[in-house]
Amino acid sequence: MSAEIKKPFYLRPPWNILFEISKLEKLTPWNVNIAYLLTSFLLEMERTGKVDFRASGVALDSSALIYLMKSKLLLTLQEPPAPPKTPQDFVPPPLFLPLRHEFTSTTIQHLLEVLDDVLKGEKLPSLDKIVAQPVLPAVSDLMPQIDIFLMEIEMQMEKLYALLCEKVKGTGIIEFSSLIKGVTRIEAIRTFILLLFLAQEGKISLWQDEATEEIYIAMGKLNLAGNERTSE
Amino acid sequence: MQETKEQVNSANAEDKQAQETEKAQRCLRLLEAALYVAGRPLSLTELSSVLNTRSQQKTKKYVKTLMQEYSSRNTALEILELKDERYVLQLKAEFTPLVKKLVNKPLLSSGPLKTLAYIAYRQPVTQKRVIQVRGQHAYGHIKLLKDMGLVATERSGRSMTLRTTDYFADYFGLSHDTMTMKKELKRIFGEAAKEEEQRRPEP
Amino acid sequence: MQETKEQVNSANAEDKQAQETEKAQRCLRLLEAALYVAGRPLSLTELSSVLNTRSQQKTKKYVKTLMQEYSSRNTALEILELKDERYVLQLKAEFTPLVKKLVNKPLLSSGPLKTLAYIAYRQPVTQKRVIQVRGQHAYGHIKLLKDMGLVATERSGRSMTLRTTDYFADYFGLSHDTMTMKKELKRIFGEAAKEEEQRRPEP
Repeated sequence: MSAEIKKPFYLRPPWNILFEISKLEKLTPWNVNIAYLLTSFLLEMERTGKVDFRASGVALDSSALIYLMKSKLLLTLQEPPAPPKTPQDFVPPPLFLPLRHEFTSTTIQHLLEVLDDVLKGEKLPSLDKIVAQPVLPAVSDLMPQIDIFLMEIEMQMEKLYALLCEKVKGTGIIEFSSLIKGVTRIEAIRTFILLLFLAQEGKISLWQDEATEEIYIAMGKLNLAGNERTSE
Repeated sequence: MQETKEQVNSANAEDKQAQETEKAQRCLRLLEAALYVAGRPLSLTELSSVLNTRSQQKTKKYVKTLMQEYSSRNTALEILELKDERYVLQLKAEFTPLVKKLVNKPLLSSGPLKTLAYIAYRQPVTQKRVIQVRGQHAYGHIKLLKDMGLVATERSGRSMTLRTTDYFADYFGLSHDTMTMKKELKRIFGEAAKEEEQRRPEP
Repeated sequence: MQETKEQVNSANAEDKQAQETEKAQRCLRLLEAALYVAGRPLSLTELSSVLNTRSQQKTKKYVKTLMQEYSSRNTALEILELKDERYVLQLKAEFTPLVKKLVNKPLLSSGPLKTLAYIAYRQPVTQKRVIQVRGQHAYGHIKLLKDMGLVATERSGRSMTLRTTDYFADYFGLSHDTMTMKKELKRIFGEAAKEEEQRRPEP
């Protein structure tokens, strides 16, 4: 609908990294701060008010790919590089803005005007808002060289699964902390990633105690309907 | 000897009194600062926390003194006591129409305002429902509304429930009681909505 | 007869003076109300429009009186004169840390405020340099600061240069002239900055 062919904001740095496959393939994954990219991407989209599900999809897909690249490096036991040294310069203490009391112009009338809009939206699914934008690469282009990696993961998963079967014995449950006792940090991360893959295939179940932050691993699928297990 | 002692005592007493006065002045200024920047009614608990005291009695004494200070002075501002021992610094009503034109900053931009309106109208409402109706961006709106103290969340079982705060009610001049507030909102919203309903039947 | 006339005259004069005083008081209160609701610096033109007068000289006289009234009184608030004859009512800086928690408009958090301090201190400074020193998050900070009108970018060749705006200078009551402002900032940042400068001469 919109006739403007203006380059969308996400093709500008720093977000363009998520939308240019050639760049994505060349980069060192450790140099990408995905959390920052995605948060700022969403904020920017929110600010401009132009919601583009396709762009979000590609961003998400690229992020997943970068995570995968990071996981892959971890699984091959590559230590992440030390954080880059920031150049030395004096950064003064934060400048706190002087506090002023400000009246705002929003009245209850404004609130009611927009409420009218919202309640209309409550009834109508807002699917008609999606407008195709031809500026993005197709998602499937991003996914080539992954197969060998996945095969490697399969093998690692099998090993870990066998180890788990041996360790859980009668109880059927083991704590993550005891599973990784004595191993290096990188090995622990690697184990955790493999657990996620196993859980995704339904071979094990994971849940975390919010208070202690301990992660529990149970063999097989968890029957949540009865709630028996979660009450532990 | 006695004289000297008396002199010392008197000097001490003077010192002490000067210190007391200074402390009292500091408390008054702190309360004034708090009421000014908050721009909304503050409870005795909030005011006490600014004075770093647990004695609400003491806070009340100071805030009453401040109220008198303001009312005895020639000023465009006033401090009022509201229900439930809450206090507010505000512009005297007579001046509002004369300076209203200088106010041009909205409380919220239209997106977050819509989310706020929806929460107010449907409260208590689950966060999930708000996101469904308002879209993913509403996560950001909810955070902003919480940061601004307009909306509060409660965890009920696995879901999060949202409702508006007393600050919200104060800002828009609505009742603090949810049921009454919703009735007020519906009444004000009233005719326009009814007409709309009649024109466009529910699908 | 003569006596009566004198009495009348005197009564008239008193009346007139009382009227004058009342009018002056009214103007002072109007200016106070305007500065309070605006929460931003107001120009003499804006203030004059509130007083419904075309004489900026008169407005200036009143606003100066109001300033004196505030500075001679024991209060947490102050009225400052900024460049270009603009005036603002604000909380005295010493109270900021003590009541900040009561403010409902989300203030900039300390990350962006540090980035702002860095830009102000080193301006004009390239965006690249700011990112190097403050890290990747500074992209977001810069965006926020630009949105708020505190910082402006200029393209110089292939790189982006950042500097603070006049609005920034006003907000902090600093000079609009970059060199003078940097000196003022150094004073605000105090000893830490001074030591730093001695260790590391400007390139």
